[in-house]
Amino acid sequence: MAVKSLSENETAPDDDTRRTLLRHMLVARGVDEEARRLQKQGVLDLWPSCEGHEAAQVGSALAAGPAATVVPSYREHAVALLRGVTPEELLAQWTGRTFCGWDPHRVRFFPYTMVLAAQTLHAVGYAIGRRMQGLEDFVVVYVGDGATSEGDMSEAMNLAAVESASVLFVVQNNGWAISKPAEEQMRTSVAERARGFGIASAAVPGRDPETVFAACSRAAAHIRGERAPFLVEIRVGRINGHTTADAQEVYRSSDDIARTKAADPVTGYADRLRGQGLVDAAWFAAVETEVREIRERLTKEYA
Amino acid sequence: MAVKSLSENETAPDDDTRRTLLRHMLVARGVDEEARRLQKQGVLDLWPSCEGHEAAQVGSALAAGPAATVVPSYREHAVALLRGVTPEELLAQWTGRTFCGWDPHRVRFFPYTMVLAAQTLHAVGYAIGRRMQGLEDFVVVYVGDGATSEGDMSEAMNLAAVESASVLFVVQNNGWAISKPAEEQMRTSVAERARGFGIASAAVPGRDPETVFAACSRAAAHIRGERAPFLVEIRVGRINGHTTADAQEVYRSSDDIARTKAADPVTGYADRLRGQGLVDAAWFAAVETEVREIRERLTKEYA
Amino acid sequence: MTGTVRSPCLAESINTALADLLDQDPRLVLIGEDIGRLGGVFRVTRGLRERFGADRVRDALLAESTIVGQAVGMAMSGLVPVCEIQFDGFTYPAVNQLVTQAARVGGRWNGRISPSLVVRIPTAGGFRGVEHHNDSNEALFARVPGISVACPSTGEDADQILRYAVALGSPVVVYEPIRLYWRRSSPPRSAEPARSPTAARVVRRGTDLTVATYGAITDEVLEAAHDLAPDVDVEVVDLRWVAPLDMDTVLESVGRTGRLLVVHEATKDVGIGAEIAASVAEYGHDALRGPVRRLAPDRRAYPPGDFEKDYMIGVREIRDEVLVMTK
Amino acid sequence: MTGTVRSPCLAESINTALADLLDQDPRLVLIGEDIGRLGGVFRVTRGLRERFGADRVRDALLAESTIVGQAVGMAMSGLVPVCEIQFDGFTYPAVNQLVTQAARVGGRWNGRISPSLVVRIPTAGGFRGVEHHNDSNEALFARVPGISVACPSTGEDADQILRYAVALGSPVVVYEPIRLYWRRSSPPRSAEPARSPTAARVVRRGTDLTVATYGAITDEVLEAAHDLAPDVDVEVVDLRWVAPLDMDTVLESVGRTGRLLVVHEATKDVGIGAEIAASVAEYGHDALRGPVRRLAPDRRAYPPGDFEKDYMIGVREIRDEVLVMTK
Ligand SMILES: Cc1ncc(C[n+]2csc(CCOP(=O)(O)OP(=O)(O)O)c2C)c(N)n1
Ligand SMILES: Cc1ncc(C[n+]2csc(CCOP(=O)(O)OP(=O)(O)O)c2C)c(N)n1
Ligand SMILES: [Mg+2]
Ligand SMILES: [Mg+2]
Repeated sequence: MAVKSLSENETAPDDDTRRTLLRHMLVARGVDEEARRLQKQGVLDLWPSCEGHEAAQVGSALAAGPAATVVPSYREHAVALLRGVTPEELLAQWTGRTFCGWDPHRVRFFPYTMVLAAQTLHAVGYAIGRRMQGLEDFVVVYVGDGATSEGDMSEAMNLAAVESASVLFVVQNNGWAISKPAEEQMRTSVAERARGFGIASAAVPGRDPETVFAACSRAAAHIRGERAPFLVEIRVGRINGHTTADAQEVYRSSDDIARTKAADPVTGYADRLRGQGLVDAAWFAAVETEVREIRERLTKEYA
Repeated sequence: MAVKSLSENETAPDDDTRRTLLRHMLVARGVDEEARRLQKQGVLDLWPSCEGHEAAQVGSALAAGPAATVVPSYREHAVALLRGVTPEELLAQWTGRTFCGWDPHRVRFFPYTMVLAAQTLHAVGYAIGRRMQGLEDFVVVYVGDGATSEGDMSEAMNLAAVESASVLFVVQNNGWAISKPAEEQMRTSVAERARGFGIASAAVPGRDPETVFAACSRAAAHIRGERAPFLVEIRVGRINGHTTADAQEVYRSSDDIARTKAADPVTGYADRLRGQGLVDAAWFAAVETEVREIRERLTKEYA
Repeated sequence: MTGTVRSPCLAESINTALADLLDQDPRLVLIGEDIGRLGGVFRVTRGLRERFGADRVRDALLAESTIVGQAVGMAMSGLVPVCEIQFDGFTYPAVNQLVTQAARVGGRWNGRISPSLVVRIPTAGGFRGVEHHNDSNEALFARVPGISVACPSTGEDADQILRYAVALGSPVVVYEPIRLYWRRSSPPRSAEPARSPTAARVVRRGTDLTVATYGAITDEVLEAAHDLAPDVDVEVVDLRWVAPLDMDTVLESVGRTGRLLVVHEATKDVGIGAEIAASVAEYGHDALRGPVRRLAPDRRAYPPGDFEKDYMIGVREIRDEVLVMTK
Repeated sequence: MTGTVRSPCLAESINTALADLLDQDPRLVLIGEDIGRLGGVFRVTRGLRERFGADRVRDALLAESTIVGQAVGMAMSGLVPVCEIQFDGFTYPAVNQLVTQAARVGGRWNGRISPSLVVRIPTAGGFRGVEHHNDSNEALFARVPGISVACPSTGEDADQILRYAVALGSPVVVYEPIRLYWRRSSPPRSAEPARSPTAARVVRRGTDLTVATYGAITDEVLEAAHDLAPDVDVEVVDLRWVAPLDMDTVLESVGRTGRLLVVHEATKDVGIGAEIAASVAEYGHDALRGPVRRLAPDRRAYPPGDFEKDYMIGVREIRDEVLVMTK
């Protein structure tokens, strides 16, 4: 159950990857902003924002690689976009058109699951099923801190451990399940809990996509090498309310909200790469153009 | 979460307690044998034998003490008898007369629960409820190795940990859930799993009632002192089939069955106390008389 | 079309009732996801944590089996837990604890305890909710021995039902229509009180046809009835409880009108309407001037928001059905 | 009283069908508690693990949500899982995965996948089982859109149903009556085949009254029918599926006999009988010579063994009810 020790070099992203990380984060942010705007206009019925989760999502998804099958919860918009779900497809279900706007097979990104933690058992079952068919798929399943309290999550961890399933559990611990703080949801951490079931795990901060990328790369190497599960718990900040229907000011201190905003992973990483000279004004302008076009397309499609 | 270190002396049973342990084990064995006999005659519909579990049950129940509220699974016959459930009351449900033959309040031993692990949440809820009413009950809940795979068990551990409930989880790991070996039910142990949730725990062999008594006494002290849960996993042998309806020879090697019989905790402990001169022939004769009377009463009541 | 009356809305009545009950009975405790700090995702419990403390208004762990399972234990310990499930569609993880445990505790203890335990469930659609947020699952528990199921359609009824439920001594599931929580005006109803806490209520007197219904759609039924008057004079029975069902009130009404239409928002098959229609077909056969009919969505999943209008039974469908039956 | 015929029993037919299916389709996999080494607590799957390996005949973890939840994932991966729940009363922990997941996967994927997934559930009482071991919960899933529910009463039907179910492309729950597993003789039935895999079967032709029934109690209905002949000539329809219900066959039968009695072992309220009675009361109204009646246990828990005779519907109750309806 020991983690294969890979040196930093083996898992640290190269410069191209770093730019890719930032670009995906910026695009996700742009889509999220547009979605929230459209929701305010009544075009979307609801939107669970992923602002604050971008580093965790982009870092983990890029580390997992394009061959992995992703079983999301309902907030993994940055993962969805990175996997090739178009922004239009992503928003479709929140406008009330469909339960799933994309082709899950084409992008190997499954439909969102609204019933918390139910997808964790699907992910493990899928991994077992693929292995039985001689196709050792690598499966990534996303779950929130609150959802880990559901029996299904524990059952999925036990099943994955017993079957030694090739599943990467990514827990995005944003400190809240709607209004319930994560400290009141558990006494330890999900990473510790996983070890109790016999699943190797790591807990990492989720502000820096490179840290996440490195941790998830190591996890992926472990899963591929040992053909055994791994759980990465990523601490992130939830910048907005649980969804657009949630007024987080009711239960969350303005200090806490301000601190979370100040620790924005997107601006933080943008500043860092800019400071390191990895990206310049022209690069940002290109991404901005891309985002503007996306936003225009979304408005055209839905507004 | 560290276990208060109590010296052996503080928790080792004195000679009276040791005789009490043995007497309860012998009585339970007698009732179990009679129940199996009556089942063969068609008087009982079914009987889940506790042969092999006696040391674990009597040791844990005696350590928990008479004030504790016991929430059993369905195989805790030795606990039931120790708590004052009469043999007639104990058998009543297995003859099809009732769902529960005893008054749960009088003996503070709750009805058996057939739906696996459901009782674990009741136990924690009961402990929380009593505390809220200013009555810090000490609650002991029994569960089998197989049942720990149910989501409810994990949920109950998390709830107990988060609420710091005064609950002693006693897992009787008899190596089997009907035909499924415990090694295939989990990758670690339930004791390790408990720690993952933030519950202090211990794993002990269950052949010697004194070991169990000592471990559970320490656990009880921890619970009373810290007002926090504890889990004791006791490894026991299941001498008979899962129930009288189960032909364990189908899935279990005769070697394994023979080994388990040879390690019978009741004869083992009887021999030991006899060897140590703690009990003599007269003492055994008295217990035998008691058991014979019980068996006669049971036959009279049901056959 | 029809006049409406303004009254305290459902959420307010429930909030007040819960506050009263917490005040009067120290054994009462509320458990649910986000019911404390947030006051519930529908704000039904708002202010209660501040007033009664986090111990009695408990922000539950995110696990429905835990919510009901611990409530069973609490009830055994002498408390009266009132649980909230966040949306009807998330009831399922709690079904095992409700059906195999809560419903059977009294019997398993041979009547030595009779724990009261209430589960409040926001229900039904009509607000473009996302998947699983629009369910109507009252029939799920209505068939389970040992569980009572209430479906209030007004704040006044919800109040009476809650007060009755916390003292019943066996589990009660209360389905609260989401779209009524904050609705302030609804079609006028006859002032006749229910004959008992579990009785149905004749909310409109009429002579030509009886509509038996419950929950949010009672408003649409009343609106249709008003629209049809005076050409067709519809009597409307709001069942208020679907287990036990007050068949006496329904049969008496059918005895007067000779026709019965059952309307509900849950899918038709093996639903409450089936039970009512079957009972009336058997016991009210001689009074019937024509076959009992049911108006309810077909057996299919509640669709995405854009399609919910097609799915739901509206005032027009009710009117049309009544006209077909009385023509 | 009545002649009986000997035939392969239910357990044997299912065992053979499963073996065949495992043989023919490499995608098929069985998952359930104790189904492998032990061959199931009813020995229905015996020999299959030896023949097809522990990988395809999987002794599941002791967790019903895990069984169905992983099956959903396996089905998505291209396999065809056939799950077993050990007893009907232990279905509840799996209800969430079945109702909110398995039933909705096809719709959620916009039809891009149509996973076949079968859940076999031993059901019903009559063998002095302990608490929870005697349930009849078919109505639970019959009302759920997206789930089909079969209730075979013979080995031949179980065989046909299983073969159909593994290829359906949406979840099927199959209720297998425990007391028929090893029963070797049963009342004779008419040889008429069902018109389609999901059709009901007229297992006895008659002219005076139709009994619609399903599952184990079909034998008691047939016995009652034989007893009553030739004074009363009862037609017996074995529904075989309760979702979808083959109402055509029932209505045609009622068209011939003019009378309908529904008999089932599950409690009466909001059950399959309610749906049939309601449908026939509506669509067969003109053909009816008297009210449709239901014969089923009252809404109470299945009692301890000593009291099950009072609880269950027996041949005598069926005879009496038919006599009342035809006198
Ligand atoms: C079974 C179930 N219960 C309740 C809900 C309602 N609900 C939706 S999201 C949520 C909080 C989830 O918190 P967490 O898992 O931490 O994820 P986050 O939203 O913070 O990303 C709740 C209670 C649900 N969707 N499913
Ligand atoms: C929810 C549920 N699923 C399945 C069963 C059937 N069943 C009864 S006992 C048992 C095995 C239990 O094993 P374990 O928990 O190890 O306890 P033991 O019988 O070995 O004492 C099973 C599968 C049940 N009673 N409840
Ligand atoms: Mg969260
Ligand atoms: Mg065991």
